[in-house]
Amino acid sequence: LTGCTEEAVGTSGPTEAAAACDPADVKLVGQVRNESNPYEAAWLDGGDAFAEQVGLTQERLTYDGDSTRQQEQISQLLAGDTDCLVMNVLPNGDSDTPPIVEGAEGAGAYLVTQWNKPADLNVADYQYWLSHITYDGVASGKQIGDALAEAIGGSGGIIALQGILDTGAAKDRFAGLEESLAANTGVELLDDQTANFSRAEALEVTKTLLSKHGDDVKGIWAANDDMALGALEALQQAGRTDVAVVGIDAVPDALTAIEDGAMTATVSSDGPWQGGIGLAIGYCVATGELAVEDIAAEDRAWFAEQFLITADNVADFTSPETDPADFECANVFNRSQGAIS
Amino acid sequence: MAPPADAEVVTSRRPRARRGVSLRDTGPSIALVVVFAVFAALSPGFRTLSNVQNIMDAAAVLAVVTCGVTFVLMMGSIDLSTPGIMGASAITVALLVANNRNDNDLGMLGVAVAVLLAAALGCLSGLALVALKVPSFMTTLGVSAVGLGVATLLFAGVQPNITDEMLEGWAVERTLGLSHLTWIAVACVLVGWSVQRWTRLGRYAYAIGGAEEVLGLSGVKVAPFKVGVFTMAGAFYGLAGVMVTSQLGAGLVQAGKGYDFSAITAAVVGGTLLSGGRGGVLHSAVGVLLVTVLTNGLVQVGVSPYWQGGVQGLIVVAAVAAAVIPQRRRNQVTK
Amino acid sequence: MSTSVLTPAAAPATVVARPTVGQRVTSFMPLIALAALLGALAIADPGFLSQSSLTAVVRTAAPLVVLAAGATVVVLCGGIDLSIAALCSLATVFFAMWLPDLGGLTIAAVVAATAVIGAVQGVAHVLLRIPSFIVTLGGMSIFAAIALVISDAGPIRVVDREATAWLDLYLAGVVPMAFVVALVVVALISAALRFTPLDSWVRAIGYSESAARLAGSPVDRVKIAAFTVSGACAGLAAVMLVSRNFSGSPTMADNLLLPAVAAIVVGGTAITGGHGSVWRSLAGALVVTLLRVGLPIVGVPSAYEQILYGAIIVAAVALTLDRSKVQIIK
Amino acid sequence: MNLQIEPDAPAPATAPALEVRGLVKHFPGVKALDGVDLVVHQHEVLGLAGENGAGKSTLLKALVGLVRPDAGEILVRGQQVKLRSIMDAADHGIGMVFQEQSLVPNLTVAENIVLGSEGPGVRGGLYRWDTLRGLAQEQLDKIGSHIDPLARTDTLSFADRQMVEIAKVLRIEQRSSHPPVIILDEPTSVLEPKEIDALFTQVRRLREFASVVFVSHRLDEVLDVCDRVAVLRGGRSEGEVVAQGAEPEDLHRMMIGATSSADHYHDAVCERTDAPPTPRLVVRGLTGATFQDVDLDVHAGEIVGIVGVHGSGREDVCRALFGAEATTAGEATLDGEALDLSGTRAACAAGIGYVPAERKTEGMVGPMSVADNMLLTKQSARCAGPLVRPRKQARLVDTWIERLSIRTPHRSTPIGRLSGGNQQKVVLARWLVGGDVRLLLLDHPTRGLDVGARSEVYRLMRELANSGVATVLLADSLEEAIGMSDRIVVMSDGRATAEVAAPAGGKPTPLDLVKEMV
Ligand SMILES: Nc1ncnc2c1ncn2[C@@H]1O[C@H](COP(=O)(O)OP(=O)(O)OP(=O)(O)O)[C@@H](O)[C@H]1O
Ligand SMILES: Nc1ncnc2c1ncn2[C@@H]1O[C@H](COP(=O)(O)OP(=O)(O)OP(=O)(O)O)[C@@H](O)[C@H]1O
Ligand SMILES: O[C@@H]1[C@@H](O)[C@H](O)OC[C@H]1O
Ligand SMILES: [Mg+2]
Ligand SMILES: [Mg+2]
Repeated sequence: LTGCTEEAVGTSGPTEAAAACDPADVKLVGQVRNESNPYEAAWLDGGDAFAEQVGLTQERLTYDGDSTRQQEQISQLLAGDTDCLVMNVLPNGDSDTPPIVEGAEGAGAYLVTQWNKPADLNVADYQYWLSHITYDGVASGKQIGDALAEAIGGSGGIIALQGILDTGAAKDRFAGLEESLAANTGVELLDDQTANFSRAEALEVTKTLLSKHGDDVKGIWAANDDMALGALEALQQAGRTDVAVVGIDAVPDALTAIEDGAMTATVSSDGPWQGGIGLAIGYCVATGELAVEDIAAEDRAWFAEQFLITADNVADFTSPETDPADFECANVFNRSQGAIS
Repeated sequence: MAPPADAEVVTSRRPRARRGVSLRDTGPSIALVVVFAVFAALSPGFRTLSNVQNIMDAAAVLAVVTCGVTFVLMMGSIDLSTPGIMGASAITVALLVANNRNDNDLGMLGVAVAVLLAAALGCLSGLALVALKVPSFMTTLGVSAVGLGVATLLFAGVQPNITDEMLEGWAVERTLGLSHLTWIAVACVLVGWSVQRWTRLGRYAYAIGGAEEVLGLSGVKVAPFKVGVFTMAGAFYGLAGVMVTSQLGAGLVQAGKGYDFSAITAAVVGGTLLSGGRGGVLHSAVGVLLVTVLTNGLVQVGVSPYWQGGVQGLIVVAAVAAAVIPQRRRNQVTK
Repeated sequence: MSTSVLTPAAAPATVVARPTVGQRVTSFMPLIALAALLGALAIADPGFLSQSSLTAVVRTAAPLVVLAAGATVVVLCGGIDLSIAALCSLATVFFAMWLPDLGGLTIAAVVAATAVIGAVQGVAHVLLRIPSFIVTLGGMSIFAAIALVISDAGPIRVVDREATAWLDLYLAGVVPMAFVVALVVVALISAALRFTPLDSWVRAIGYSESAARLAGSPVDRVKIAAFTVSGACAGLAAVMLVSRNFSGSPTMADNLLLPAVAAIVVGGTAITGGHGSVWRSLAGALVVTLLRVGLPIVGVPSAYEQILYGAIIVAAVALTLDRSKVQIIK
Repeated sequence: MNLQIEPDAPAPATAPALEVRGLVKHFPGVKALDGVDLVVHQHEVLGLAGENGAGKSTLLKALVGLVRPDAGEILVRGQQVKLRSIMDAADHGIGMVFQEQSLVPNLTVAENIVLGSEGPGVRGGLYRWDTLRGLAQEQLDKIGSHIDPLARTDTLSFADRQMVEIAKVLRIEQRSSHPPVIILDEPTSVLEPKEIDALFTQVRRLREFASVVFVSHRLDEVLDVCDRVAVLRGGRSEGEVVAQGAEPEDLHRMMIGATSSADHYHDAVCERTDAPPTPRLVVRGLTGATFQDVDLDVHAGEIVGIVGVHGSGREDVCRALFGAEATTAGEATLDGEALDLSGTRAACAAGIGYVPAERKTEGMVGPMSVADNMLLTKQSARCAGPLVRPRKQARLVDTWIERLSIRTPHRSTPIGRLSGGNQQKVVLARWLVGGDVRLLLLDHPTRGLDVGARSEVYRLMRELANSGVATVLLADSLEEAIGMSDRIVVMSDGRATAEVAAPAGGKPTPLDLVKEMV
């Protein structure tokens, strides 16, 4: 085909030559699914807090859980001025990460992704994709599985509420539950259904499963706190007080529930920190304080520190504060629990 | 140019004048009985009393939403504003009754305000339809977006949890084995049915779906009735949003997610035509039960979560097909 | 009574044609709406009007244009196809799964498969006499389930990017090939309607199916064909998405349903059938895309973005719908 | 040529019930009314006659506020009024039965009758069904109808629905304190003789306390029931005649500005030699939901009328032959080949044409152009290969517009904008453009056509028969059936019960047929 070229706009170039940006020229973008759930709203607020710390503002983007819309926003963003662009992105699903990464690489925009990434996509192969951060889903799924097993005295039936089936988070966490079940032989998985990470869906599914299995249900394992909270409502409506519930994310309502004794355990995912840290890493590289080459291989894709939260330690987590020190260029990798295996 | 009055059957000559119940009306009920019987045979858990209660409870919110959407469909319009209106009302009520975000404690008044806000949003769809002459498909889609926007603004990043005893009680307390939410739904169906049968708003909504241009020729101004129907539908969605809040103990922006399509499906499965002029609240109530029994039954018999949606879709199509087959006729218009 | 009425006389009557200016303008309304929106975005953020930015918009719009164009044919027939997005998602999975074996033939195979699936829905609709809304709603959940099962509920990476690389080229350096393909699809559908009796059949069916049938129009076949085209377009849109995302996923296009139908309506096509065109849907798809990507990029906060989106799509339809063609607005 | 026969009745003491002066109305491309004057006296039945498209319906719609005139004035009882809506008109005591039916099909008869003016039937927004039924029953009693007020309207026959329309307009008596003006736009075109009688009795009763404007293309009927007849031509008042002693020919002359033969169908031109020995259409034992065991033979070149009261099943037999109604038993052959009755397409392909009675919903596609409607069946006639050729199409369509004198501004005008008669001509033309139709099934083909258009259609039918087309005719009236048919089949209760020969020169009388029908 005559007249065809590979690139519409070509500004790509290796980083070494790129002059460091004036801190005032850095453009910070945080992108999550929506502002209508507490976890992601807190994430964006964390980003704002970091931006304020460095005298900038964060551009908040949301794509309403719509993969195509996320891609569309990113490519539109990358079609603008990308010289000192820093993006901290929550890809909707694993499959949404590669095009974002390639787009950023092509346009020379600094990118940090969180949560979702195909296992075989290697961050170190890229110049502008600085880091990928996630929590170890298998570990957290297992941790709350174990906590649940303990709460029901090591034996009895449980039901599992899965997340959106085609996300890595849902799958890893369920794999963690399976590991836990293998270890706790007394615990029996009566049923598993998806409630799509949603509080409302979890309510309905739990009600149905409760009436299906009746008193055999001793515990409910939920792949996130939203679903755990939905399950708690279902239990309340069914008049059941003898069922243990666990979730993941440490959203404020879940922490309150743990304090009240209604819920057994959750695992911390620190939204505000996640919202700030991605921007911080990008900012440090963009301003030249940190060079891509200097980021250790194990810091290109890493598990962030997470804690099992139970009634014992819940008080430590009830008012999460982002610590400005966390975002100093020297500290940005401090919470690493090691490279993603 | 309006779709022929009775959009399904074009031949206008029918042998005898008809009153009372026809096969068309009983098809969905038969389907409901059949589906219920099949699940009861397949699953012991399904046929327990507690599960039947569970089904009724699970149907409550959908039933209230469907009450509203039925009137809109009866006019031959469509309503996709449910997610936005429910979201806005859910957040509103959560912020007005006793909650963890502010010191409000308006109780019933808060519920009323949320329902009024929802009615106002519904009214907006209707006004845009009659004033701008924009099809309801678009006005309601637009209003849904507006509602979600309003809800997100009110949400402001912190989940409002309700502590209002009355509202929480609706979901938990039971009378005659059914939760109060379920009784609210029953009341809504009865109110809807009365409106449809005894009031001008209801009968005209039905007539608008039958032959809108004829109403004009009879000197009836349809615009206020159209606006009225969308307003009433909005109020039903608003109440449904309040009910979801009662169930979840929290006001969610996503309180109405998915209710748009499931309510329309329930209404259509029950025998309300998308082209208008047929069906009604009781038909839709049957549709709601059918859809809810399906959802519940598939979980009860343990169909894999991957397949659930697909099997449900298949059964809905089969149920509608089975209901339609006895009335199939030549030169029938199916849109 | 010397000439039989069955042999037409030679002399045709001379009749004057008078297309009014007003009618001309209304048919351009979708373009006017598009220009107005672009203007407003440019005022909000002058940088938005750059060439690279516009290139990105049309590239983004390409799959939506194709999806909407196919579904427009169904809408013109008076039906609706709610399965397009789910079918498109399923097709991305097909593509990713078949590519290693079929190589260059995969695109054709995927489009053919979705065309057949579309046709099956059409057949179910006309034979079982179930409203298209219900058939395709059922189709939507069935395709979603199949996609989840065959993909094992996860994305499938596309390693061999050669098969779709051409879609990522740019004509003359600025026009994305995907958009060129979308334009070709619109032109093809439009030509197939305009220059053949199909146009008159489709509109007759959309306006009055019973009259069309009693005039001996091939109502059932035309409707099945419409669903086939709609299916094929979903397949082609899937290829475009895969070329953009380097993977297939069982939920990839699910959220494109309402935008696609909105594109059709924003273009001014009557949702009740009969009146409209694929060109209108092209303009509509561009409007919807501008709203989806433009509002957040020019810095409208999320909550206000939704409110604006709602207001603008309603206003756009108020502008584009030719009410002389649709007397009763439902 | 402005024939003016002054009424010799004494000048009315009071002002006329209704007066129209210089009314003008433009539609895109048409001047529908071009300075019409009209006077309706109190206590008279005024006929309104005119060709299709003469502007009758437009004038009447202006009188009930549905059409806003561009110029001219309307006076009610001497007072100039502006009628903005149906309700305005009703308040002035003017009500109308429309040419196209205007009932809401999914409401009850009672609701339709009181629609828009429910009065005591609705209190505080709530329906009082008993009162409502009473109100409706009162109206139905006026016209001696036994229709159940609580039946759903769409379960009624066309004729019953027409009776409901009339009952509905009579409600005007309750609404206005003034003597009402009741406008009937072609109310009789689908009624049985018995029902027409009932209607006329009612019209005569109305005259006692009201004025009536009556439109019909059956001029004998007009002269029968009216006191005075005003004639419209091309949107202008052409003059008026006193009904007493006038002949249909007089009216017709004024309508078209020339003389013509009134019994257009009686002197059927028969160029045909003996019918071929084997019939073209052979139907044996055809059975469906509403008809049983029907046998029917139609020869090439023959017109066979089927007569029967409503519910006789004759319409469904026609539809079944066209593949639009299901059959459970029986068979049909066309020129010796078995007919595929499974669908309309097969019927078209076999050379069968069908003109349905319900023009508005089944005969035409209102928003589409005259050309599109005319060529809907014979798409190949506008194409070369698979492609449409605009010029070829234009030539063809214009030829037929001219040949059938279809009054339309342009071939691209939406058919919905044409007058009823002209719409019907387009629908008929649809089957003629291909030149290959072998059997025509005509269900009330002249419904709503003026005398001129009617005789053109008759001429057309005759010519088609002479060129070998076999025709089945469900006529508008017994006279039409007798005049046009070579043979008449009588149906009742879904069975063909008798057959009467009707050759030129040996026509049966209507009485002969009625005897067979009962
Ligand atoms: N005696 C009556 N009392 C109250 N309402 C009546 C009565 N008769 C008829 N109606 C109303 O007239 C309508 C038409 O009656 P019919 O039962 O034939 O219709 P339908 O299609 O069955 O309506 P529905 O949607 O109520 O089932 C009914 O819907 C009803 O509301
Ligand atoms: N809404 C409209 N738009 C455009 N033209 C119209 C409209 N209504 C009527 N006309 C035109 O005005 C003229 C008068 O029509 P009208 O219906 O009044 O005739 P009519 O005398 O009632 O004829 P018929 O006997 O066939 O009913 C016709 O040429 C018709 O095409
Ligand atoms: O709740 C979170 C969910 O919204 C996201 O999709 O994945 C991680 C979860 O913890
Ligand atoms: Mg009924
Ligand atoms: Mg007329």
